[in-house]
Amino acid sequence: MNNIKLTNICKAYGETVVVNNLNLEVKQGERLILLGPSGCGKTTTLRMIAGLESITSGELEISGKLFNTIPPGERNIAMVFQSYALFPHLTVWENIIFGLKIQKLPSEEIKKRAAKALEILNLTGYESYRPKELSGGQKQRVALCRALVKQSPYFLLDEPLSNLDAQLRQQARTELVKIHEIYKPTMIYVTHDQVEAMTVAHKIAILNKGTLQQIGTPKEIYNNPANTFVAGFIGTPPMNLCKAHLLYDKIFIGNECLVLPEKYREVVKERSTVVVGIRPERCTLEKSPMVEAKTVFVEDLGNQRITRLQLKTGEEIYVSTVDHKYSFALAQGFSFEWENVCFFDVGSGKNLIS
Amino acid sequence: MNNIKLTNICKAYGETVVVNNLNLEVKQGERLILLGPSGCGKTTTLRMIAGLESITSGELEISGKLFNTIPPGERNIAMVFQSYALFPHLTVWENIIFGLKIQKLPSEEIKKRAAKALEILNLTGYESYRPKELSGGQKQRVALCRALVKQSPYFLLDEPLSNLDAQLRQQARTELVKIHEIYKPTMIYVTHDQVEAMTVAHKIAILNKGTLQQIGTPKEIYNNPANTFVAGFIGTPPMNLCKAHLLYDKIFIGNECLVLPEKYREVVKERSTVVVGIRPERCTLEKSPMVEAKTVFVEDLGNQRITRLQLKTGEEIYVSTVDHKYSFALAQGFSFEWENVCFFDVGSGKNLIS
Amino acid sequence: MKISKLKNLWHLPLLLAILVQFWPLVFMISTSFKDMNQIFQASLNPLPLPPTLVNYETVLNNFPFFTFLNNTLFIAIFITVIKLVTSVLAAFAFVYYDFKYKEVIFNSMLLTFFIPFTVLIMPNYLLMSKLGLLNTPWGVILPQLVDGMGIFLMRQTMRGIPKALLEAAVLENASPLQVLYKVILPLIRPSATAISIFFFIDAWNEYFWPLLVLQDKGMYTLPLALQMFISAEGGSEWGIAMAVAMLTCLPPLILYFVSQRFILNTFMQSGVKG
Amino acid sequence: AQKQVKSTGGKVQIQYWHVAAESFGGATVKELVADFNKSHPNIEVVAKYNPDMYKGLTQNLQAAIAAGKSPDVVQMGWSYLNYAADNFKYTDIASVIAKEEPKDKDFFTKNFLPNVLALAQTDNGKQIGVPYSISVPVLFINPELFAKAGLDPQKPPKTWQEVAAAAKQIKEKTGDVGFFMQEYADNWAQQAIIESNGGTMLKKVDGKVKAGFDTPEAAAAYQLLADMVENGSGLHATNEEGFQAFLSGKVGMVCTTIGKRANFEKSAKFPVMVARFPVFQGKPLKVPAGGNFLMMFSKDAAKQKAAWEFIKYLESPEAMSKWSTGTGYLPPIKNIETRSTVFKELVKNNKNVQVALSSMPSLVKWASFPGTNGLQAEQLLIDARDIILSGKDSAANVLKQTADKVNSLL
Amino acid sequence: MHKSNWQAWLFLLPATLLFLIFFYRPLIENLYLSFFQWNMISPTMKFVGITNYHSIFVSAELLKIFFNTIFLVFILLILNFVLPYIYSYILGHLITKMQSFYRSALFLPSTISLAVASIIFLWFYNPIAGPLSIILNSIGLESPRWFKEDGLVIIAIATIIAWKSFGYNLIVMLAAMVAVPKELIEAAKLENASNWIIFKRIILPMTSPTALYVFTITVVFGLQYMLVPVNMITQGGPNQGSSNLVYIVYQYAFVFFQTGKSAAFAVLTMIFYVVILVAKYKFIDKKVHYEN
Ligand SMILES: Nc1ncnc2c1ncn2[C@@H]1O[C@H](COP(=O)(O)OP(=O)(O)OP(=O)(O)O)[C@@H](O)[C@H]1O
Ligand SMILES: Nc1ncnc2c1ncn2[C@@H]1O[C@H](COP(=O)(O)OP(=O)(O)OP(=O)(O)O)[C@@H](O)[C@H]1O
Ligand SMILES: [Mg+2]
Ligand SMILES: [Mg+2]
Repeated sequence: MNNIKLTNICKAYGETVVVNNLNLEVKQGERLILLGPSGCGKTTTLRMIAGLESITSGELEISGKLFNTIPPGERNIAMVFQSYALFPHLTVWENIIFGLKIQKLPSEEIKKRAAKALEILNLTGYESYRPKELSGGQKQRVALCRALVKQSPYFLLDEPLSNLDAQLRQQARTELVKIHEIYKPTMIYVTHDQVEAMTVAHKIAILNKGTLQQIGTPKEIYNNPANTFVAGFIGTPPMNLCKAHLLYDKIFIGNECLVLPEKYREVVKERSTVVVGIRPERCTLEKSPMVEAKTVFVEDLGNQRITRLQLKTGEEIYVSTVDHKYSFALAQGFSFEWENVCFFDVGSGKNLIS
Repeated sequence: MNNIKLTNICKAYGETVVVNNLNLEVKQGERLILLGPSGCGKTTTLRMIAGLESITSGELEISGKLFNTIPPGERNIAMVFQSYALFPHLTVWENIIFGLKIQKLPSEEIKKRAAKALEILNLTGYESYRPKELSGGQKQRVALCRALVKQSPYFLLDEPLSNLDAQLRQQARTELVKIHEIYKPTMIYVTHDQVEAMTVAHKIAILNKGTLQQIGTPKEIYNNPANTFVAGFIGTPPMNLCKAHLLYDKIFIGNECLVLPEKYREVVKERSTVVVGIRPERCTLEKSPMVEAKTVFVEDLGNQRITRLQLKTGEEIYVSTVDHKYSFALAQGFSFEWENVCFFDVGSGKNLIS
Repeated sequence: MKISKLKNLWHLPLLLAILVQFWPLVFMISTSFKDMNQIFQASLNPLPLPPTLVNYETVLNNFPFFTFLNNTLFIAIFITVIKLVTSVLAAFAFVYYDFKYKEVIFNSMLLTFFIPFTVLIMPNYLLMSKLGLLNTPWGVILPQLVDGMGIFLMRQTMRGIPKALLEAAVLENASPLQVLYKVILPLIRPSATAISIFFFIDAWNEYFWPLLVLQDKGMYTLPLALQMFISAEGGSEWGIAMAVAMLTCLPPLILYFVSQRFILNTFMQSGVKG
Repeated sequence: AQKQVKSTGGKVQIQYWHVAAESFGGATVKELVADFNKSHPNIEVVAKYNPDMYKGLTQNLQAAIAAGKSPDVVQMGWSYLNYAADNFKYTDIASVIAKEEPKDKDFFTKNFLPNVLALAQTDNGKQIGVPYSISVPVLFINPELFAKAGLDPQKPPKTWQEVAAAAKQIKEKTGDVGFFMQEYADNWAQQAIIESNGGTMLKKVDGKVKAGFDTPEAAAAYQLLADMVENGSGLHATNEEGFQAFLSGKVGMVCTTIGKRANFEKSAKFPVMVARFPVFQGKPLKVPAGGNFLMMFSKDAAKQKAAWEFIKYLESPEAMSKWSTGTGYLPPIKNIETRSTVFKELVKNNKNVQVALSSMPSLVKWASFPGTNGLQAEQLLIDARDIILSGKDSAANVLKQTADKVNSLL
Repeated sequence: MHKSNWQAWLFLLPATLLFLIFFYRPLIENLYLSFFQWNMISPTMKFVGITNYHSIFVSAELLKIFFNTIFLVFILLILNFVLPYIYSYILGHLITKMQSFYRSALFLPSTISLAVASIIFLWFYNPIAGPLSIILNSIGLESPRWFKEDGLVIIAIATIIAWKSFGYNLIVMLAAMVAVPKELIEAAKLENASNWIIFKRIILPMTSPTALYVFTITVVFGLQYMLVPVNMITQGGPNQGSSNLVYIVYQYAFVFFQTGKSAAFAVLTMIFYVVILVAKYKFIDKKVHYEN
């Protein structure tokens, strides 16, 4: 049962609390992605798990044992650093076997493991290169290799792909998933790239300012964000959020009076205002739309068009369309289906449905 | 006639040729975007135009005059650097008027221009801030401001938005276009962000290894890439490229025998093989498809799904779909329309249609 | 990370080093406040009991202390200023321009830093003597007006300025001098200050060359004045010597205390490599 | 400032170079010069201190002469006599007297004992300067340590054998060191002990100067010192260290110049006593003169005359007494006790000075190594001292080897 | 960047002139003077060919001086190279508190005049009355005669120099130590590497360029600084015991007034340095890990 469990973990530097009461469990073989804006405490959380940072309070259990004070070297955790942390003065081979040699494994075993890992990661032939002679993608693979050979049941990765360019990144993340499928370690993966999060994760945990916002499958998070923060954080362009007034069975979005279906009236209850959220790609541009709006600006990204609309209230709405499907030039506003709409509390930002 | 014209421009550092025989013209008031992978010579080209780098051979004409040897200070070119290059020891105001003071303009004039520019860029009130007290977006606007006050007819920008995060970036590029519309300078803009290129440019010039690959409007470039390099470079995921064999009126894509419409048979002529290119979003997943293929992997990006298919030949094809439109689980392959297909020469990679 | 008690053991060697490094200073301070008798009675006891100012009084009343001070100040300040100017100008040339043999010239300047000064003293002494500059401050000053290390440190500091800043200035039609004045100098001010302070301290402490060049007591610098009290024919005056030593060390010490953060950071950041 | 001899307003300006540090006669020089300038309105003496003693002064003089800016009157160290005679274009004082002031023609004979006058003569008898300051080596004693060791400080050792015995006793009784002989970068004190044992420093063979110290007498004298160091009763250290130790009350006897008297009396916490330089049983006392003589380097007649006036003034009994009081040097001129009341007082009140004065008749010349390599030769003998005292080899061997080396240099 | 050669030279002019006059000219002049016999004052110089070199090479002095130089360099390397190396590791990686205090305090002696230091240490080493001897006596040891014994005198002199330059070397080393990315050390810690292994396998190779620099300045500065204490305390004694290639140049020039031999020694010293520098480039640089 190689799981990692965080219970009420807090981390404070002096007065500033960086991680606040974090509860998290990663099951054996699962890929958990930590996602969040810069400075939200992702790296800190990872480092606490690795033992590189002390835990202020709370309990860290690994495989059911309390790990709070075990020194990092004895945790048997493999970690890939954001900067790769390759030893610049060692060759690829020496980098990979660094830890194994310290463990004093028999040299046969070392060779076997390293050769295998190099093969999997397509690095055979590069053994005697030094890190500075490698491209970014290769460096990243060497760092992975070093983690792999440990055959550790826990894998921590801190933005392992952030230094790669778009093309390489896509390749690398596919590879990463492939490797995970082979070894099935318990994996925590830090990133602030959404595409990465959506494609790699079994589960995503979204942090903001040290506090857990939501944890769930990519689909849950995308379709059912727990609060406005998550809604605004996930998706490019992000979910459109606008205030709506409620009166009996009517809802006013952008001064447009719509009938709120019975089902959702139960959700919003007695509230007089609510924040509604609609993903840009769930909106359609129409000649006779549900909500009238003025087209302000159209950006053509080639495979997709982003249309910025201005409601009568002045609020702006992005609508994303795949260009060869709609004739948007004549659009007078946008429509949507109620089932694609999220409702958030105005004060707390909480999703009222989930 | 404030145009910029490059004729057979070459730049070599010692033996290595960095820019190779570049021909380019930017008309007055036009926005040209230089796009290309890292190290392809974009910055070098810009710097040669600005006079910060010597020109090895070829002719640089600005407003019809040969400018090869004019010192940079006398070219009256405004440039915004990737890193903004704001003077950290000067306030926003001092930064903006730095050049005007060196030009010894009357102080009335300086004040007028700077105040105007500050207003346009929404920086009024920040005059006495120092760069380190500004956010990334503000810094970028100050850098623009400094370029604006010069009232120079030429604007060079080197990845001006690359340091901003995704959200700010979108804002900034809209702003940039707005300002350009006001002053209408002749503008060359370097980036390697495709979205930026597609949205900002009047014309895009794509470079690779110092050689111009294609120059044209965003639409031309997206729909009609001049060669396989451009096809593979533009779009995420990029255009699918696969080899196809030709026999009489038949074309074999992934071992599937299709009939090539007459119109395109003229294009491919006597060739026995050709590279066909289809954009992922122009493919559709079908139960009874034109080309049979196995679904290998599905990535859900939330607003879009990327399905990786494997053809019988082993080649891989990406299909991008907006998830709520298709039931892809049952897909047996993909279909497309011939008018969305590009044909490239196998040897040279040239687009056979354009 | 687990912070073990063992970790604190590493402070022991450091404290020992502090003790060794500070002992001479403590000795100097305490001796300067002792009278002749105390000095020879209790050299281990750092506390002058009772402290006496007699040594300082002797120094200030019977010796042209302020002449020494002025001489030292004049020489040190002059050297500092000119050295700063030569270093800044040369470093600027290396940073701003691209010219043939740049690295060769730079290395040949840096190399001088490795030439032991003694190897040069005789020819330089003869030159000073030919120029009639012996026994003048100029004789002391001239050979110290340039410094390979200074140029190296300045260049290193200037390299820290993003090239784009200089180019931005050039695009605004700024002349090289304007670039130096308006962009580089304001930006390197903290480091340049630190480097100058170090120049100053070095020039202030210089002993050997002034010893050869200066003969007239009226010309003496403070470090030289020191040896008037030690190994003199009449015997050494330890208390007075230590008082003079104290007064000699005081200005550099004060400067160091005021600016230690700059100085240390400059050396830490210079990224020196062999 | 290096104002060169300028005649300002009819005044003749002359430069006087001395080695009197502030702590050792510097004030007296000032006083003397001021006094002279006041009483000689047409002459202005500018005094200049030269650090690093006679070596420093010689260096400076070299440079000044090279630059054509020689001073007028100079305090020259005795050991630099030959070097100065060979290398410097000095002014012959006798001929100046003959030319400018014939009335002073018997100045030398009237004022100096012949053995004192001879100190400032080269080997071929040429008088190159006027004796000015005399110091003699003496034995400083710490009476408290003597008493503690059961010795009588009132009966200081008279012979070197007694010194060695006393030192040993001090070491054994108190654990402190018994004896230290100065270790300056010269051989002055060592010469005294060698010559007191009947040895010589230099000898003349066929008109050429040769090392004379490779004799059994010299070796025996040196060995006596080395033995003391060897058995722990003697100290071998740098000068400063030796004196520090003595002043801290940790050394019983220090053999050094009488010039240290004032400083020692002031710094030590015990009443410092002075004894005469010891002798070897049955052999006469010979002490080399330390200190300096005055040389003249003036070129033009007016300045030569002024310089001579100044020298005459410095050698006058009154000036001499002041100088002696300020420094601790012994005055070289005859019958000073009767010619100056000041000096009479000094002698009466300080027994230590009296003791020192009593060795004046035994003064001999400070050996000076000739030739371009002279200074280097002297260094060899200094090195030899270090080797002998550190007990690496016997004195006889070392002196022999050194003599060979010195002879090859001379 | 900018090609105007003449402008660059204008900026370089003051420094270049001064370097030529006060650094490169003397080197040449030394070579010239080394073929003459002269005493600095006599109006005539006697050309003697290579006699000066010859007499240096046949004298026993050269060997001793050479050995002294090597020994001094050796001690200095321990005190000013190895020790700062270890201390900078402790300071940079093993302790977490009071770093800046130690840094500032240990650097402080570098601002003190060597003349002052020499005088203080002269007292410190006094074999009878000095603090060191009192301490040694109190534990029943007798203080050696620091400045009067071959070997010991070099150690004593070296400590004075070490006192002065330890701090500077420490700071330079420390800069390199803290420049080793923290993540590399953490990566090693995750592999269960001990402090010793981290030092040996990561810190040592990664700080080697700076170490080489400190190595060089230890030698160069050491021999330069040595002049003051030797001149003030031992004058090269006992029996040339504290003399060395650098001091001898001074001694012949300004004590013995033999410019020819002094110049010859100066030339030899420069050759010695060149040999060291060449050796450095040939043998040591290869083993050093350079980032760029
Ligand atoms: N040693 C420290 N002392 C004080 N604050 C710290 C320290 N280390 C990190 N922090 C703060 O803790 C917060 C969380 O840092 P952390 O590195 O975990 O962020 P992150 O989520 O990894 O961000 P990024 O995406 O930029 O890497 C930040 O605000 C940071 O400033
Ligand atoms: N001074 C130089 N000497 C040699 N080669 C150089 C020099 N400057 C640039 N290059 C090379 O010229 C090529 C083009 O560089 P350039 O900076 O123009 O690329 P770029 O297109 O701006 O790339 P990026 O998107 O990474 O900024 C690169 O391969 C680079 O290595
Ligand atoms: Mg992080
Ligand atoms: Mg670029």
